[in-house]
Amino acid sequence: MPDATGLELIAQRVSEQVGDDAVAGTLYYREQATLDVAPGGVREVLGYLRDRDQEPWPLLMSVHGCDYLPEEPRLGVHYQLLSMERLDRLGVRTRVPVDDPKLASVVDLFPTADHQEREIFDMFGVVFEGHPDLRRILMPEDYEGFPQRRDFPMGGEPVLFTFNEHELPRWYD
Amino acid sequence: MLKSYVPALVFLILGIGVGTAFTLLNGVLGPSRPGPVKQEPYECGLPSEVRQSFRFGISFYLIAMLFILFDIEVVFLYPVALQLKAFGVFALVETIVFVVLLLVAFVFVWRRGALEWT
Amino acid sequence: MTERVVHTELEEPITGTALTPAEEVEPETELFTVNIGPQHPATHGVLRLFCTLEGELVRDVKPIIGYVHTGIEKSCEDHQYWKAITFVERMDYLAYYFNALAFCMAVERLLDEEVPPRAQYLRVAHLELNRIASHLFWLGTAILDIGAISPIFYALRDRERVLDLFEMSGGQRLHTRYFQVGGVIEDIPPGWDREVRRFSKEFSTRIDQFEDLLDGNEIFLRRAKNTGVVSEERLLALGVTGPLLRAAGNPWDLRKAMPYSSYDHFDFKIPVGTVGDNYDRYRVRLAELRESLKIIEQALDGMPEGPWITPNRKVALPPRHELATSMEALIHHFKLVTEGFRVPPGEAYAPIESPRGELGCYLLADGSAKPARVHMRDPSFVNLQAVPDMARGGLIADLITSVAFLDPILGGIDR
Amino acid sequence: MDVRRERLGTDDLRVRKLRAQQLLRGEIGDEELERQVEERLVFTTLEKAQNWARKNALWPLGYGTACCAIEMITTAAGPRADLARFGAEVVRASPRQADMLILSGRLSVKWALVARRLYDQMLEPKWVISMGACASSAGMFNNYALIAGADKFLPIDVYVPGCPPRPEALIYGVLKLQDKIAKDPSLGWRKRYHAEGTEEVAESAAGHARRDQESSAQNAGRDTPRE
Repeated sequence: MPDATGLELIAQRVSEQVGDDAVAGTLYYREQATLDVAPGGVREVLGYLRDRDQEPWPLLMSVHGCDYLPEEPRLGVHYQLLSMERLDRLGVRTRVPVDDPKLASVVDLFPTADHQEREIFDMFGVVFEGHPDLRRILMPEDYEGFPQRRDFPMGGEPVLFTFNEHELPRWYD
Repeated sequence: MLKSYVPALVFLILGIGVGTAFTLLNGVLGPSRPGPVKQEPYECGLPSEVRQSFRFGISFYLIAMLFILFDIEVVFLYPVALQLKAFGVFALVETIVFVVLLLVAFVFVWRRGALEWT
Repeated sequence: MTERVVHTELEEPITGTALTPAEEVEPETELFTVNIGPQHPATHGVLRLFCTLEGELVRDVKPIIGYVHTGIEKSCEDHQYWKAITFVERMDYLAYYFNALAFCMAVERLLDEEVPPRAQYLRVAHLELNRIASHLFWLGTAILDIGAISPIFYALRDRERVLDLFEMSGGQRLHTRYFQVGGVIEDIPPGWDREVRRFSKEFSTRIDQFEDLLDGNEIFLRRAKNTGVVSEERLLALGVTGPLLRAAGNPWDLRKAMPYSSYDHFDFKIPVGTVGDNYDRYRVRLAELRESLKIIEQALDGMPEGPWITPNRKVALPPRHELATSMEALIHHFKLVTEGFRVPPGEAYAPIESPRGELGCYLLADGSAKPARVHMRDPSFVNLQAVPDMARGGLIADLITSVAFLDPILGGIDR
Repeated sequence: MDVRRERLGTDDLRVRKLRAQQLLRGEIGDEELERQVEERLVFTTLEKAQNWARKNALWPLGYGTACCAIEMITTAAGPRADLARFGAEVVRASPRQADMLILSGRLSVKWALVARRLYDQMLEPKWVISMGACASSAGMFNNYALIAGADKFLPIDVYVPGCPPRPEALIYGVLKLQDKIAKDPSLGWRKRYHAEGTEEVAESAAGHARRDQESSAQNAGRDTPRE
């Protein structure tokens, strides 16, 4: 894991090379380094980290989507980078507002992001521009709504017990 | 003279009888509930867009023809193999000629590459 | 005509899969699209392969998934931390110990909780047994797809013995819920290690039997050798990990590269293939069975004494007998059972090496007793993207073999 | 319907051997003779013979969505609990050749149409076992993605509880199904409590009234008269 100072150095190099507004902050928590990046600059930062940085991160292991409901901007996308030579992992995080959840797709840089970006689009509604085939991957094609947002209702049925048997329609009907 | 054919006749009747019995019995005993979906072709649980007017590749047809050719050859060998002692050496030579002839055909087909698939 | 069914998806072909119409591409035979669909004996679950075929040759494959999506990650957000373990275990239903470990490690990292050495050794022993059971089930079903029916009987016979060991320690065959945040739920019963030693002594000869059964079989060799070959760079670009990557020659195994749960105390080798075809994947998995046996035996020999769960009462339930005597234990017990422990806000990503590749649990905690977001990086979900590369240009039979040797678990893919 | 409980007259072996000798020598009287003959001969009707044949040759469909499928495969092909002893080990891949559908695994929203289509394309007579908590109800995944219970769109004959049920539990479910196929009188309670398989709801508007009249008319077996 790049330790706190290593993370700062990375952040400084990225802001020099890619542009000052790209890096929105760094977070070093429980020996895990996360680089906060502005949504517009995700593609450039990942491209820089992969190719032009002195300590390259050639592999994108996973892309996670999440929803920080009370805080704004709500939808978060995490890119977990891995370097096998240095046995190191780096997290790149961006925050996207709900009203225009736009992000640049990184499928041409890292082909592994294809299905994972489709899953984040399917579950959170983050639109990845430039994705070759952005469709729903897990839910049915014509499903409305993005189920794993925190304001989406849990769904399912009220569980039937003896005390609430009467409010529910006659289940043996 | 006719008596010697009785076993073959019984065999024939029994064969046809059992065959038709199984096909008809199914219709009689099984409950039949025709439904619209039941008539559609089964494609792994999805509505299938299989068009009847589909042109198959030529290699399918070739493989089928070759199979029939060499299968019939084996069918002819079978009775000879059973009664080889009774027929004597003559039948042996005759079958060897028969097999060699078909072997020539097999080598020709093999060299022409009809057996390769791509 | 009954009113239109909501799901229009199934009537017309799925948008985006409209391939070049047959007229434009003028191959010598018409392109034929067929669904090797959700209900199919060779897709190891409900995977749908939308294939474009030219006669017997596969021109393009598009895996379509989601048929067993159970919203496990959404359900986890509705339950307390240690109740979410039950949900997480049902994602990859052949490697349930690994799911539980990934989730527990993420929670322990956020809690900064230290797992006692005995619990780590117990976890390693159960993980490796689960790896053996998962590889055995793969061996049985993969060779069944190639056409040999007897290996599944032998594989399931040995797998039953492993499930007996799980039942002895965890109480149930599958989804034993044996891992707890901070350690394991219960210590192993006294006769457990003797049973495991008996199993491992017997099983090492069984692996040789599997090899004799398959390596001498010409049909299997012809079907498995140099089919479904994908180069190592392409695999790395696709994010493929696990036996598929090791079969292509890259010895990347998280147990050795980034050791967790005291894997660095054991010495074992990482089997690596050369060509990267289906035969290498089979060889790598079979060699991994032997390595797992070695790890289990070392884990049993070096099993330290001590607590099997963290003594910190804020996280772990106090033992039953203490409830009768001490008041604090009663308070801790009551607080844990009703509300569960609170995790300080933060994010954690805990990757481990599951039988199919890197299984990482991303956990977002918002300070309450329920996780704010649980997302699993499932190895099969990422490895599935390599299927089009494996199958393009080959025969259908090779596509079926490649999917079988990829070992996809649809519960993990669809989560 | 009064339930008479009496032994089936199975004396022990020596008594029956003695009776058989007397029967052959013609030494026993007509009433005793009557009982002996009745016990020896198996009177059956075509329907009983048909049900006996069907129940001992249940061919399950090779269907499996989730963890219950692993237990089903261990039951069908495993060494210890083996469906082969009950004639149900021939797992057919296509619904055209299967007459038992073991719903092993979750029924997600996207999968329900496919499951219903598989059930429709199976040939008559067909039976459905709902294996595991996820198929019988949504189990613990009571959320947006699952359909809570297969009996919302499929008539189910036997529910097997468990998550996943043990192989022995699945076999007990298959045995219960076999009893149901043979219209075993011990299953009469199902008719008394209207607990037969959840029948197809008739399309007609007066569903409620029609269903009651329809359910009392049909017998305990599967031949529910659907239009």
